[in-house]
Amino acid sequence: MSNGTSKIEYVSYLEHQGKYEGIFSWIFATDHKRIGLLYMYAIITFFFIGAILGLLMKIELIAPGETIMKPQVYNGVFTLHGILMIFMVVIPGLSAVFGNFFLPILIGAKDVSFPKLNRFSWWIFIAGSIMAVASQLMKDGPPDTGWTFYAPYSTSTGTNVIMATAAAFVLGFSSILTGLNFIVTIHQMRAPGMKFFNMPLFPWALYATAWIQLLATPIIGITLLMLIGERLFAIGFFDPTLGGDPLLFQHLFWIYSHPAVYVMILPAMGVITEIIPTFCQKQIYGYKAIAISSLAIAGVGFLVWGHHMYTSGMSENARWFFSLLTFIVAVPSAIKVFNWISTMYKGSIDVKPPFLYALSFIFLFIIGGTTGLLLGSVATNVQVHDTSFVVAHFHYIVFGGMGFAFFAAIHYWFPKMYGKMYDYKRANIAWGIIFLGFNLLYFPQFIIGIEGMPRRYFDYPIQFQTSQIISSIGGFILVSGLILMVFNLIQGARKGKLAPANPWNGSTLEWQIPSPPSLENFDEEPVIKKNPYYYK
Amino acid sequence: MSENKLHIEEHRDDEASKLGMWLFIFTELLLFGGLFLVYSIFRAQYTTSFHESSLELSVTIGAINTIVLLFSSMTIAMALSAIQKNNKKLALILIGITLFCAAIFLFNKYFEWGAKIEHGLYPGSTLMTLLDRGHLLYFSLYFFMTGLHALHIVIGMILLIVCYFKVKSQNINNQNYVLLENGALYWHLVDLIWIFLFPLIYLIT
Amino acid sequence: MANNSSHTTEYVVLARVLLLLMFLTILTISITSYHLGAFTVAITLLIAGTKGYLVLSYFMHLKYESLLLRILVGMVFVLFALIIVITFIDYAYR
Amino acid sequence: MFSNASNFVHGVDLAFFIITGISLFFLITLTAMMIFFVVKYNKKKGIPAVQIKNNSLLEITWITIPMILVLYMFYIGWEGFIPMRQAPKDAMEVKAIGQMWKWTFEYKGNKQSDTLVLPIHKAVKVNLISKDVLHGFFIPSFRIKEDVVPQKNNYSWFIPGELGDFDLYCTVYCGVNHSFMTSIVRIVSQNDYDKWLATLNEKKPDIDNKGYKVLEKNGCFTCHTKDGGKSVGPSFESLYGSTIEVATNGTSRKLVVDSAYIVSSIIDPNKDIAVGYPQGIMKSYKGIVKEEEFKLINDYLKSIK
Ligand code: HEA
Ligand code: HEA
Ligand code: HEC
Ligand code: CUA
Ligand SMILES: [Cu+2]
Repeated sequence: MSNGTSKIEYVSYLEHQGKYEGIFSWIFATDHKRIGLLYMYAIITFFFIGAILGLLMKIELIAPGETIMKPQVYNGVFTLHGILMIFMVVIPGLSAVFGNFFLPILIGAKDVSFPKLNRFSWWIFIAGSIMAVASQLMKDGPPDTGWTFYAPYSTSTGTNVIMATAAAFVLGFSSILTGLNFIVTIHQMRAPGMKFFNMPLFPWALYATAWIQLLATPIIGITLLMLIGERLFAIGFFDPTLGGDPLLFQHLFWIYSHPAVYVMILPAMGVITEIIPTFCQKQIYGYKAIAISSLAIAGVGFLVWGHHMYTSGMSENARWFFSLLTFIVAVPSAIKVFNWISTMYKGSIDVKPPFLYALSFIFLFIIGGTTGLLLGSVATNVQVHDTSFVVAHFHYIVFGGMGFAFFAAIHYWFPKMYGKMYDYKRANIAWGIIFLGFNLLYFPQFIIGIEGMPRRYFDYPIQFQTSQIISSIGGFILVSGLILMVFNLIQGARKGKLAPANPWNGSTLEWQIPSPPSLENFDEEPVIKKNPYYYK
Repeated sequence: MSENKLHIEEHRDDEASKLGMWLFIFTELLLFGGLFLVYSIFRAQYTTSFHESSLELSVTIGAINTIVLLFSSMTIAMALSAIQKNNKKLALILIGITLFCAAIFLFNKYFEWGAKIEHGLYPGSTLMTLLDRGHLLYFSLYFFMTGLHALHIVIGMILLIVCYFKVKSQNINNQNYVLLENGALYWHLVDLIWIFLFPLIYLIT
Repeated sequence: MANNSSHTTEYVVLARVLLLLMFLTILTISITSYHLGAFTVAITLLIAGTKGYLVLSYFMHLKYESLLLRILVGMVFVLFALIIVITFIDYAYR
Repeated sequence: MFSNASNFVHGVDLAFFIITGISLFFLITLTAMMIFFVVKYNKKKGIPAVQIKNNSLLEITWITIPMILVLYMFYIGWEGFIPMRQAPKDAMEVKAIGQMWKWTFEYKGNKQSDTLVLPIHKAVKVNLISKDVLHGFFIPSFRIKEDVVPQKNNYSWFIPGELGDFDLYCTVYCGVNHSFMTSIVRIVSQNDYDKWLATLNEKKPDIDNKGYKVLEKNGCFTCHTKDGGKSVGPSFESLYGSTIEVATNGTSRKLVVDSAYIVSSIIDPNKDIAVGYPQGIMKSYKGIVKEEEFKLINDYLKSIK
């Protein structure tokens, strides 16, 4: 697609011909944009599988007793659902897809620092995913430990725990390498003149995230290795009959897994921080506060893991200590919310689909976050720990937060990635259905959770049934909305009308280059404005 | 178009590679960090058993290995200086010595482990399950930590062998030696971890 | 882009550091043969820390690297120390 | 306003109301502001955006106020929790034994029951014991929950304040029948409690049993438990007469445990390997356990089946 009038030949990254052809031009691509898309397709596939599993659970839970599956199957289903969604969807989700695609562009670079390493990360991501799938098919049957792999159940059950943990180990490696790549890229590749404090806020969020990925993931790596060793050789780190300590496993697991929840949410917050100024045509309020709060969340977030263990028999001192820190880590999140809403004040607000998703993100995030406060308080945690209240909390904050941010990001950057535009009206309708279905699906779970419905329950007492039915109906509404949304996007990519370079009148660098971008992103060195969100 | 492609692949930034290596070292430190955490918790719980079991290890072998590793760490640092001073021959010799030391280290480890295995002490053995809990944990940790460390030695050796040949073929020279610098950094990491492993496993009583 | 920023360490410096490290190793071994109780642990760890510091600053050239990198390395160790201390808040009071 | 089911309801529910109240306040105000802004400053009105300078005072306010609120919420939550860890010394002690996938409650004098029956208005301390994996001891109406960890002495305590039946769940995932591991707490008057306790059967202590002594003498209990707990080898509890799967020369088969099998397991343990257990761990006790002792062992094992 050469353009006769311009002097430099412009070829979009989608059509660029490299050394390889056809499908290999993708698998062997080192271009950060192609790798971003590769991650996106893989992750959407996993999301689709995981979501179907979620729906199956909802159908099973429509009535007490056996509805469509046996207890052992149910246990396998929520385990796979958790592993898929956490390790293969939300942890890589925003940073590997949109981070890869837009981080270099946003800081005015041609690519990430180590393109080949980037490609390697994708490969091992796929290898890990294949192992996770293999764990389902192998002889001993799907693992049934829950995504938390708590010992000593995980050291004694007869299912394929080794394969599943090895998969999580490999996926963790991919996550580490992506984080490493991003940190180096942000330090070394910023366009001349771009200081740390005039970087856009999505890269800031990615920077904080990358540090968590880099420093927390090795801990789970070694923990899973120990678990594997324990299963193979009766080593006894965690099995109390061999002198080990199951609580130690929980400590090690959450030392990683709590910071990991911030790996999910920080990039999501970054996306929202990009979208709001664009659709308000207004410079972001409290730039520095938002940037620094990302680092604060990442830093303090390392020290609060014990709030998953209040009832495990931890010492009293540890309980209050972790509770206190948990409450403190909520404050930087609150600051971000306040800044987003202030940015809307006296703006010129254009309610397009990405902005709708961003608004609903804020709403759902507040619900998810404040129910996190209820969980973080020791007294109330005793009541709701390991009940469906927790399930509702993390679906609100993971799906409602990170998931909605992912949808927002797709709708926001879609024209840049594909050079085409989707249908606004259909997108709005899909949003409405999703939002309604989502709340119907998860809100009832807060209520039955407070009343005492434990999580990971195949069967349940009859008094919870009404809420479970409402919740299941919500699940079906949600699905129809998601199908409409995906259909709309696919239609957009195939037949949508051509998108201009800057459809939303955004101010950051990605909107200053053609859609879709060329292989090298920038044909001439980009001009760095002091404030990335400069309007008028 | 082909010019574009070349541009991306030939982009070289030594600062970036070095930073990348350091970040990788951070993850390795925390990987072992997890093990040190487990070690310290169990040691606090089973102090006397840990003390008794550590007596069964030979401090001499441990000390020899420590000295060998420290020495190799110095030689590889010198190799880097030699390359920077454009003294290819000296650099090759120094890398060779480092590799030799690594081999000695593994050789010692082999004997040390071999002796334990001969006594029926290895993960999963009958004897292990009969030990009292503290001893079992101590030896499990011993095998796990030194095993993982030995694995790192092997990886480090592979890296240094690559460096050796690259120095030989002039691919590493006094203008472009970041690979050797990173290989050396990795080797120092292995040494650094041993500096903590040695007293914790062999000495503290 | 050549490596002009890099620092070349003299052989003598490296050799001296090695001597110091050897000395510290022998020191630890001899100290642990006295029974100093809880102090042994503290002292050996202190010595190991010193050795680590030497390796990091001279062998690994940290002394000549940018302030940023040095801060980062410091933070990693601080983070690790915090994790250990916090875990012990649980174990020490159980 | 609060129920009286146990002495903790007040503290926990108070924390619940205060935190939920603060949360709802923020949720409603912030959502209302979002909607208001979207309507008021809509692009359709054609008024261009006004760029606003940062206001440090505002920022400091909205850091400080949440900080204070957060510390207050922490305090309320901790206040509600402290009493849960301070069991009175004279509390009545009951053991709750969790095992895949049922609860057993053991009263003073080795009396056992499947439901937890307790007298009203009397402090009870429940000692939590697990025989295999993690379980969770959860009575929603009483606002108490504590994990049941093998080889670790966790406990929970409360003073029941209302008569009636309350649900008890296992909350920590423990395998296939995790969701069926439920029971009932029945709070009755002191009188009814005493009557009920008198009807409970006592479990005979093993100490006087001859077969038990033989096992004890030979150290069998280092690897086998007598109460269904998991250890190096299979538990002796309900072993006799059960159908088990063993591997003989590498092929697995099912058999019913009888006296002959027990004897062969002692003389030649590696002939039939119980599936799920390692081979070669148990040595042969041929000659060590005397011929005449086999019967004693078998009698004992029958008695605990
Ligand atoms: C994206 C992922 C994500 C995020 C960001 C969070 C954020 C938070 N989480 Fe959540 N959490 C999970 C994912 C996440 N969580 C998951 C997956 C689990 C379950 C794991 C499992 O067991 O399987 C879990 C479980 C979990 C528990 C353990 C529950 C249990 O098992 O007993 C706790 C307890 O403290 C907790 C607390 C919090 C808190 C306090 C925050 C805070 O960071 C929230 C901060 C946000 C806000 C506070 C809202 C915005 C602020 C305002 C609107 C202003 C008003 C607020 C104030 C005045 C402070 N979470
Ligand atoms: C990203 C994280 C994520 C997401 C998005 C979801 C999404 C869903 N989850 Fe869940 N969930 C977890 C993470 C997530 N989950 C985790 C970590 C656990 C804990 C596991 C454990 O206990 O170990 C859990 C547990 C969990 C439980 C509790 C199990 C129990 O404790 O007994 C339930 C029960 O209802 C549930 C249901 C659902 C449902 C109905 C959805 C729905 O939202 C899904 C609805 C969406 C769809 C069905 C989409 C379908 C889409 C299409 C058809 C179009 C796509 C097409 C193309 C791409 C071409 N999940
Ligand atoms: C070192 C640990 C150990 C000791 C001590 C030990 N056993 Fe065992 N035992 C095992 C193991 C492991 C198995 C399972 C493997 C097998 O079937 O051989 C087993 C199996 C058995 C079985 C068969 C149970 C089944 O389910 O198949 C019996 C009966 C038995 N032991 C009795 C005894 C008696 C009686 C003693 C003492 C005189 C004893 N054991 C001492 C480890 C031990
Ligand atoms: Cu027992 Cu769940
Ligand atoms: Cu958490």
